[in-house]
Amino acid sequence: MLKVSGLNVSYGDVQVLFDVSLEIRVGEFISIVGANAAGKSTLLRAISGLLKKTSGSIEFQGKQLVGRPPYAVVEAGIVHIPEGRHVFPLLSVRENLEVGAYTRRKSRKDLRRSLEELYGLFPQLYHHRDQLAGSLSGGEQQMLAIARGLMSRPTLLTVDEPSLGLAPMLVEKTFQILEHINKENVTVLLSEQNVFNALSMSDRAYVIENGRIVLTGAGKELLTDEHLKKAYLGM
Amino acid sequence: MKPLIDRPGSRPWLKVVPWIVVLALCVLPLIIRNDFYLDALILIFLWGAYAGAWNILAGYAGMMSLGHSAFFGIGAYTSTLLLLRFGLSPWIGMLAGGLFASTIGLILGVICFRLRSHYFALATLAFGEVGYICAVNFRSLTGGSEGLALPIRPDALLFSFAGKLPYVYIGLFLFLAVIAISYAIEHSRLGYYLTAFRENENAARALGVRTGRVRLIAMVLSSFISAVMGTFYAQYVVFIDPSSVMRIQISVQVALFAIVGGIGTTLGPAIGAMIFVPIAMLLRAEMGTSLPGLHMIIYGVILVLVLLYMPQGIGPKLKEKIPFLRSP
Amino acid sequence: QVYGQENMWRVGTILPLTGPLAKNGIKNFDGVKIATDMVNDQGGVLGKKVALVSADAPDPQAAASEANRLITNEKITAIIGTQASTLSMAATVVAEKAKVFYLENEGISGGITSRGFKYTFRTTFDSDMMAYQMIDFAADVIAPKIKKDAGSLRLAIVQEDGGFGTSTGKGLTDRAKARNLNVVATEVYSAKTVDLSGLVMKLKRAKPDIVLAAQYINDSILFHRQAKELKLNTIVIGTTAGQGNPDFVQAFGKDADGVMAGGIPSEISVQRLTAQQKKDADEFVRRYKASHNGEYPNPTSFVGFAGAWILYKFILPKAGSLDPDKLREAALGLDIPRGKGVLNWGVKFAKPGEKNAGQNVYASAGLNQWQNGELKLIFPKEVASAEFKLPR
Amino acid sequence: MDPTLFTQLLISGILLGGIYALASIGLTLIFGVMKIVNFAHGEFFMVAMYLTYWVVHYFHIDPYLATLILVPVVFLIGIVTYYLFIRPTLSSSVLAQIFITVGLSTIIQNVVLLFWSADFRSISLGYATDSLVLGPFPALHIEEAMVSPARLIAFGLAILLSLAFYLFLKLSYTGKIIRATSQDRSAALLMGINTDRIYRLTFAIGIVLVGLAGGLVLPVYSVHPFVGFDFVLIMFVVVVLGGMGSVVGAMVSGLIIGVVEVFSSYWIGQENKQVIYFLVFIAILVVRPSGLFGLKEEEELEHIETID
Amino acid sequence: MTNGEKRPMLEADGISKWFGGNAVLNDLSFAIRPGEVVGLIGPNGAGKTTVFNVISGFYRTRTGSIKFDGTDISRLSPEAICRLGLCRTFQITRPFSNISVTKNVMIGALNREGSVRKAEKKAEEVLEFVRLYDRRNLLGRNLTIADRKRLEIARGLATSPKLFLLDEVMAGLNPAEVQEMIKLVRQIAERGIALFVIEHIMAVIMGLSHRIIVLNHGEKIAEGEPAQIASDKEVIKAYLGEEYLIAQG
Ligand SMILES: Nc1ncnc2c1ncn2[C@@H]1O[C@H](COP(=O)(O)OP(=O)(O)OP(=O)(O)O)[C@@H](O)[C@H]1O
Ligand SMILES: Nc1ncnc2c1ncn2[C@@H]1O[C@H](COP(=O)(O)OP(=O)(O)OP(=O)(O)O)[C@@H](O)[C@H]1O
Ligand SMILES: [Mg+2]
Ligand SMILES: [Mg+2]
Repeated sequence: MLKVSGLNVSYGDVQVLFDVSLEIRVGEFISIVGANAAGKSTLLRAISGLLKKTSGSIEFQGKQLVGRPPYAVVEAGIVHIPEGRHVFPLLSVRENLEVGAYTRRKSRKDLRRSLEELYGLFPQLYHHRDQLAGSLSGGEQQMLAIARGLMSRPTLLTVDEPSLGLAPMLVEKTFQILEHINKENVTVLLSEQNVFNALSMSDRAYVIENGRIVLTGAGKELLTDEHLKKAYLGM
Repeated sequence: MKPLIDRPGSRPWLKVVPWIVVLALCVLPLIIRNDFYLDALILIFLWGAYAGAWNILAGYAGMMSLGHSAFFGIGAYTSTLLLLRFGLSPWIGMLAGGLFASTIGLILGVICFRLRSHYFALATLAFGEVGYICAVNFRSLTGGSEGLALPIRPDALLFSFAGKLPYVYIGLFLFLAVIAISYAIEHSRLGYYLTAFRENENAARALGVRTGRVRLIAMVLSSFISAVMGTFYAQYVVFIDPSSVMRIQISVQVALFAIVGGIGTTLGPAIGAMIFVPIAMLLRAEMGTSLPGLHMIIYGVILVLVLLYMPQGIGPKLKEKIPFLRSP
Repeated sequence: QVYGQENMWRVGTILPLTGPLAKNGIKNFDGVKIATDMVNDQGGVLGKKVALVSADAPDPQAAASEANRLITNEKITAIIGTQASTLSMAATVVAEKAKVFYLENEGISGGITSRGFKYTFRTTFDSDMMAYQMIDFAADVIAPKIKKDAGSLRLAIVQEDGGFGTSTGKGLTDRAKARNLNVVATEVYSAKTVDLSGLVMKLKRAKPDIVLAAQYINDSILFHRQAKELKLNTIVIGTTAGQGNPDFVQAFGKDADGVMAGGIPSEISVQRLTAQQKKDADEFVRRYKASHNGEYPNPTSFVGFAGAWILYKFILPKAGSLDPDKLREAALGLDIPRGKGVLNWGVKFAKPGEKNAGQNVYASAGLNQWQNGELKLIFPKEVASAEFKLPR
Repeated sequence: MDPTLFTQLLISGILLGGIYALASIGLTLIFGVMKIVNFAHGEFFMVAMYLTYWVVHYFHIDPYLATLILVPVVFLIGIVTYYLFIRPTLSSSVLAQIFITVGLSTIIQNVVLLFWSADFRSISLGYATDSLVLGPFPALHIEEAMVSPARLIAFGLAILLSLAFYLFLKLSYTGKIIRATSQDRSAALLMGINTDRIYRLTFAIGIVLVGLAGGLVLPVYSVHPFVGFDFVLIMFVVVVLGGMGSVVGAMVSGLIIGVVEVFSSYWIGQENKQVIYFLVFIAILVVRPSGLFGLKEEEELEHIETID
Repeated sequence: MTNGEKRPMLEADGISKWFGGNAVLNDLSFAIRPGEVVGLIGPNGAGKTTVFNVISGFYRTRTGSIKFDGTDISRLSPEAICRLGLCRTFQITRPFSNISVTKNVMIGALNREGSVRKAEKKAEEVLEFVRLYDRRNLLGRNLTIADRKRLEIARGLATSPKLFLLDEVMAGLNPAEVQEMIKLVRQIAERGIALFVIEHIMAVIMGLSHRIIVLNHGEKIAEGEPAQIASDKEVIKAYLGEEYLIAQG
């Protein structure tokens, strides 16, 4: 479904990603792991069209995405949930969700149905629906960010460090939700520092180091990989 | 893209370069000997130093004032009134004006302690207007819009000279002094603290920086120097009125020179004045009357282009483009 | 910018051609230009044509700077300027220091000639002359018409707070006091204001018979509009800087009728002029109309013309050179009786040491009134082209 | 105070405030959504006055009609300005942005000076400038009160526009999108919103609003190349006082400034009235930087961002 | 200072903080003794960061008192508190973006050092200690999350604190990086600096702390040694979740 090949990305004069290639099939749950600054976020941002200096090829359902603006990428069906939540602080929870459905704004009825579905998935959000998003707790904001991303019914969801700064209970919850979404036929591409959790959930994973993909394999297999154990699991 | 790396350089021979430039600046007026070009030099020094003063507050402390004409005007009016009313030498009046302006600056700083960014800019803009209106309305003191004419009796003790040369050198001295002060600030505790305040106030406070005090010091210094330049202006042009020393356009212009030159850098304001004062003068002289407004249009276009293509200013751009200039 | 070639009389002009003062600066410059063209078409001065070297001075600092440039780079020794008093104050200092002949043709602040400068001359009247005449007219001509004696006349003074309004307002107040007239309100405001309703209401309460207004165009239009909105009905004597401007009648059409404007005589009254002078005056009007869509000359163009004309026709021929000292001597030696110069004026400059040295003591302001959409000169009697009509 | 006088001053103040509010709505929109301090705003006001003037002058149509006809033209001007000057600066520093608009204002002023001269132009419009006289109302001890139709029209439109805009931003989907974009541009991008289009739209609407204001005040004011400057400071005062981005705030604070101005010019003197409202302005900034009608929550939430 | 060993260096007594109508901290009391490492945990929004903000002077407490080394600091400004030797890091890192890492740290160091030169030397020492020395010339904004966290620590250390408040300095690091950070924190503690640590990673907080305080809805729901806390019913319900219990076996 998604085919990245020979991707190079730079910030200014500094190249961050080197010749990255990966492939994702429909319905998969894929993780990207790697040290800090390895380029995980950069990869996700490049896919979502946020970065300018990008070369190589990103093909999604046969369409070339490199060089297209972010909104075109969203329209193609890829939604990115950025690191740090980025909810609209002065819009209510409900309004946040409505804005999330931007690409499908034409149909009111559709919008209402998605809204109800997501409220079902995230009862807390329903509870806080008229509260300003900026006043939600960190965990709730993370829920909202994910829910908002789902409003446009993406075929591929890319998520950047959703567990960052969440209390243990919420971390669990977040992973459960991602798993659930994946079961509902949304392909998930996840970047996580919580390597153990991420790998144990994933169908496959890519390991990225200094901007290059160095390892790939099934999630559970990688958990037992010696190099990985040393470098990322601290074991 | 700003340079990724901020490296303290080490090319000792570069240290002589500034001194050569200073020497050249000292000799230059003796070679020029043309009043028009000397006038241009004086205005460059005047605006360069004044922009440097603005930069101490806006560049280092990040508090963009759009009311700096008030301090300039206070300097001009204080020394002039002391001279006209009490025969006090403007040399002393200059200090008095500086002190008065810094007191006002201090008060303004205390009042506006909460304001940042746009809000500070707009509050100071209003403050500048209040200054202008006061100068217009306190007619019995300031002569209102009719302005004040200074006597022209050449007398060094009274800061009054027949030729332009003395003004050039006084201007040069002030110009270099402001650069030196900026340099000193930048490399002192104060400079570090100002930078910290500008970059992130709360982080600075958490590290023990007394941001309130640091900000006020910048305010006081900046307004003092601005007032000194006001006195210099008054003594040079020997006529002041609210529209020539208190106008909003003056605040805007001084900020502009600093910004196009490179805000927050030692030499930026000086570079801005060195480039834009002559451009403005030349444009006015060359096409001032061919078609009314044409020279201002061209000036505006140059300004916009510079800001579009070098938003960080000409100075930093030069530094980036010419490796030789990097790391003095 | 130079109009002309080598071997010409090179005369400088400093006027605000951009910025907020541009309106009158440009109009003044038009007058100077026409005077120059005319004199050149008549064969120049002493056989040599005149070249104008002009400079734009939107603010005092620019005025000083440009004076500097003209003197140093363009080697100019005679300058005509400056339209606004504050610009003049800054530019004349430079000229004086450089010992360059400076002819002020419109700035009316008393300060220009009270500094004892040796090289600064003013062809036009000063603010006091204008203000005195406005007051005198109110007391001597209008009062009887509205069946009041001068003592019971209720006057109000309205002045903008720029140099123009301030100096004129001072003159108005002084004269009223000297004549023991009753000033019921004095209101000062900024010409940049966009609302004068408070001021109008205050005037309305003060119930003046006559309002004397020292205003510019924009604010005079605003003032009259709001006076009309709030139904303040009173006689207004403004000035040619404001109410006397063609833009004023543009704004009000027939409603302008009856409004008066002191200052520059709006017409060249021809009765007393010689045949040649009449011809020149007509020629000026003709040329102005030709280049301005048939408009009658703006008052400020008149003084621009007059200043240049005095230099070309009286001072320069006598001096025979552009040497400032010669020009100065020639100027000081002039004594052209009232009505025989231009604009009904004579020319005689106050000598050094006298009060207002350099002031043309034979210059005089006039009073004009809008009548049927035209600005008619109604005072002084000797030069008037129309009778004063009491506004409805 | 004498009720007649009081009523008249109040009416004058409110009508003046209507003009201020009308002129400021566009500025507050641009300010609020794009965080751009547009120093050239007064110049767009001026250009709109000129355009209306010329249309009236050459085609002899009613200025109000002319103003409406001009909306697409002004919209286009907004779009072109956006592409030439605003879009390239979106990621620049606040300073560069401000001074580009300063440069823009210099350019516009002088281009207008060059082409249309420094003459002061005005139209006379009998029906709109002959005041309506209300009263007397003996019961209230009011003898009479004058209302200028031209100002009344401007005032009415100010109220209408600000209400309509408030509702548009609050309730419509596009309004939500605009607000979302103003709060977090990159998040908006990730929602599939073409933020460039939103900015373009916002800027052009802002210019149209100030354009409408310019056209509507033509019967009251004369136009010249520097008229924008007379208004722009007041616009800033109104916008900041009302809370950046709040159209209703602009409306209310416009009225406050208008009334304060008229009363203070009556009592304290015309020459000092500006001092009064600038001081009021500084005081309010100091006490409540988010403005009178900036959301209180907004202030607090901003706080969260600055201190964890 | 045998006596001082036992006397708390920080004593918060009945502090509370309200936003609008909501109490975020409610009558909270605790103490920290010299040389101690105390953990602060609780669900998101429990008020942990608010505690730091109150102690470090960014917020004023409504009631109660906060004593540091015997002085009441509840009315002091953050800068004054820092000068007394109580420093904090920020959960959302705040590097001075446009200046070098060294200069970032120098600003902290200038607090104690007499001259810019000395401050630079101290900054370099500290940078070496936190293992950022090889990035010293990078601009603040070009650091990665992990390095920013180190920078936060380095700047704080440069002010020579006696008590150091660390707000989630390990969030966003992968397990290996977390291990390194733990090592660094231990080293800091070994220098005799008391630490007050907020962290969501249980393994970390359990391993580091001598004592843990648990916050929920602005109130202290538990306090004690790590083992005690891990098995506290209420803590599990409010914070850890049942899964944690299962995972622990
Ligand atoms: N906006 C930017 N400008 C310049 N460099 C950047 C920018 N964002 C990231 N980088 C650099 O790109 C490299 C990769 O960063 P990236 O954020 O992709 O890493 P990551 O793997 O997501 O790390 P983390 O786990 O910290 O999120 C780093 O060296 C970082 O410093
Ligand atoms: N400035 C503020 N204005 C209003 N509410 C605030 C403010 N600061 C914090 N709060 C609220 O106070 C509560 C506690 O916030 P705090 O940041 O202390 O939580 P925390 O325990 O640090 O959470 P986390 O683990 O997510 O960092 C939250 O509900 C938060 O929304
Ligand atoms: Mg990342
Ligand atoms: Mg926290």
